[in-house]
Amino acid sequence: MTIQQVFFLAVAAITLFAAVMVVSTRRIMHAALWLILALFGVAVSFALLETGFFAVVQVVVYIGAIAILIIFAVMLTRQVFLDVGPQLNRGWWIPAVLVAGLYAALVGVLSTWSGFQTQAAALPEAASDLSQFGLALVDVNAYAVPFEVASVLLLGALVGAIFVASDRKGVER
Amino acid sequence: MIPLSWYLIFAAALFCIGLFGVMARKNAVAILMGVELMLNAVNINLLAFWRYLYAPDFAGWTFVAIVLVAAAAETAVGLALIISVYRRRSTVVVDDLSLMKG
Amino acid sequence: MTFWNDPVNFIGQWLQSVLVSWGVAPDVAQIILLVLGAGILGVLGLVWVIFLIWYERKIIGRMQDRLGPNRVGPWGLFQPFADMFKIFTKEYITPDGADVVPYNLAPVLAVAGTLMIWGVIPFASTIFGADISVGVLFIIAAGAIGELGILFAGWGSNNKYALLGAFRSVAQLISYEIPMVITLLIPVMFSGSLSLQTIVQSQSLWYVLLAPVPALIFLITQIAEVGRAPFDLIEAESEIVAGFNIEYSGLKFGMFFVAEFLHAFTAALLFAVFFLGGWRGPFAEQFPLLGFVYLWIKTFAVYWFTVMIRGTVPRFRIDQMMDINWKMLTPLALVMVLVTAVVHALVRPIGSPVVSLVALLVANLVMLVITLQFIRNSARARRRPMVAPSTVVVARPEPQPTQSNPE
Amino acid sequence: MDWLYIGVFMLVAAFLPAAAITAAGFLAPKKPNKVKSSTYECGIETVGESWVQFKAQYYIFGLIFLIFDVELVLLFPWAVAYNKLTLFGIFEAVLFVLILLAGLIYAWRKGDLEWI
Repeated sequence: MTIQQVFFLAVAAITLFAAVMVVSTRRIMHAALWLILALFGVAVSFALLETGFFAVVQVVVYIGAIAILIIFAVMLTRQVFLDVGPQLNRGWWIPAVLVAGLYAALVGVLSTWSGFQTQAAALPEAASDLSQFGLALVDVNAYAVPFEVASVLLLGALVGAIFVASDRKGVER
Repeated sequence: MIPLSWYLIFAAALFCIGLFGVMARKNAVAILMGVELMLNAVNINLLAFWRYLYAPDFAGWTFVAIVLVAAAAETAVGLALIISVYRRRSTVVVDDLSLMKG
Repeated sequence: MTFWNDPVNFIGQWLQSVLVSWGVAPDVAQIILLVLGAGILGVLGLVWVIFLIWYERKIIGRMQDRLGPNRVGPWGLFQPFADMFKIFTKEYITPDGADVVPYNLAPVLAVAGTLMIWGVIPFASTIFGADISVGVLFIIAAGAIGELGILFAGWGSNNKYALLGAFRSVAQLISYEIPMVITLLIPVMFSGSLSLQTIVQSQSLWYVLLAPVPALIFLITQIAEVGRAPFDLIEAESEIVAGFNIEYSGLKFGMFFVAEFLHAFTAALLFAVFFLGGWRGPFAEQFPLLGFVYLWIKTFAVYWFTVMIRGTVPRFRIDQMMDINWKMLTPLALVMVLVTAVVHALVRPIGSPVVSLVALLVANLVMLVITLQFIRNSARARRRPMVAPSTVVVARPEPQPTQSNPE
Repeated sequence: MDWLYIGVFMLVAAFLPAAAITAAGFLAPKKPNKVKSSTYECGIETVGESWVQFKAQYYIFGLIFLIFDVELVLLFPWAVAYNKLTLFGIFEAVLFVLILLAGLIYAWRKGDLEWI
């Protein structure tokens, strides 16, 4: 085992443990804290994939914005704050079994795939060149449409979310 | 070096944990957290496939960027809905929110 | 390569040869040096804060017609050391019901979020931590870590004031992060890279000349990100007693202050790197140490300016602060990016740097005039309703003559 | 190698303050008592739980921030490629930013940018 492999295993273990804590811990605020750790682990695994851009973007968007927004929402919905009582549905073992089965099926199907054990080739120089990505994003023959659609989607999300969240005439508590 | 399989198994595990959270949690905010985990697992898969099979082509990156955009939109609208519902009904426990039960 | 040309790499190579001669594998020796370099840079960054505290107290003291620290050591230079030893022996008081892990993690994250930035700053042409290809985004990510520290502090303290302060701080920080990130697009556009070293190297003309208005916006947002006066609502003592760090004591409290001073200096450093040409100057390429001196001079000029602002401008109200950001800085920054992109692209085919400089300067000036006109108009519109009610006669109680004067 | 340095430096940046805090913990006295470790609230007994509810205003600012953040992340690759772009590519980004501005103006008109 190389150092890189050991490092990957450690990161994966921490991330998965944090993810398990996210779905199982009782206090919702602690779930948010564990979520941040899990997201950070994913960012590190992006860096291991030699996509530094997305490793940093993961921290900026997920930890810097989405996690903070989730924490805000947790604090805005106070009544579940101290989180007495079980946080899982009564029949929680049914999804657990289903998910375990799904996982086994996924890994089983994947392991029959011929490309399963592919080793990484050296990354071509062009692949880490952000300006190529930028050119592709505005190239009509490449990804110009997704680029513009993304902005429209975000505009829709912004308008919709503001409309929903700020109903001043709604029931104020 | 790390083979592709490790990333796929890791991502699959993360996806399944997220899915469990979505199915088993009572709290709507916690369900959204599960969705975030699932989206992250998808991103790991996309980037791993890109890295190992399609490296110089930027289709994988565009996919990841779009997933990020979708995640942002989903979180914003989802949490706004949760907050709005909480204001009216004072609960975020999903079981209590069935409109049909009245 | 002689010592004076490139001292850091000279020492590094010398150490590596020593380690290899001791029988350490070259790879391992390199990693040892890497850890050593990171450790030294981190320690220097934190020790530098001690000097910054003295410097700032001295300036603020002079501005308030005082002497500032002047007893301990020459010019009071050892005063921060005395303060440091004192704070090291203070008791930690953890409030009842605190959420221990976030509570203790918060000061660490606050400092780490600022110190991390030092890892990517090019101090000279050969003196830098790491020159990663996404340095600009890394700086934004480090800011996100700092915000997390504040949120943890507010949450972990089990205190209403702390939580309220944390919410306010985070609302302020994330708001001002938007124009900051937008203006960062402009150096990236000109230099065609996210790496800070490349941004510095491509500034044969300082970007502050090509984009004065975005530079100004960046400076304002940096002051706000640090949470200094006039944007110090983060710790508005008169409103929310001290903000998010109210329940901290001893060095945990001190760490928030270390983070603030370090961040103030780092903000000046970033401004110098992005808009004032970083380490560039005459002979800086040949003698990296000279480049380091240039960078430090530029940084201190900016830092002195921010301290001046801190000492002279009164605090904003929170609604004013939000208005400044969302109704002025953000739209202006977005429009500036558009104007700069279009103007620069239009004059680029001419191929003369003088023409693009003049065109961009004119564009900036026009935008500045338009913005000022907008502000004037909206201020006038806002003033009008304030005048009207004053014509209404309000019955005021007569001031009572005081019986006895306590003095 | 650069990323290794970044990783190490992040660990160092977290370790140094933690070490300082721990070291000061050994030097400092430890005499907690009931009054000292009670929540500081201007001398008045704490009323109710401290984790109070907040108004939705904070959430709306976080929301606008999130949307802008994601859009800007998409703009950074464009900015890197700026010097190689044709005028058409630049106008595409102009359209992108204008759509972004439309969202901001909507929030402004709706009065959600006012601090209340």
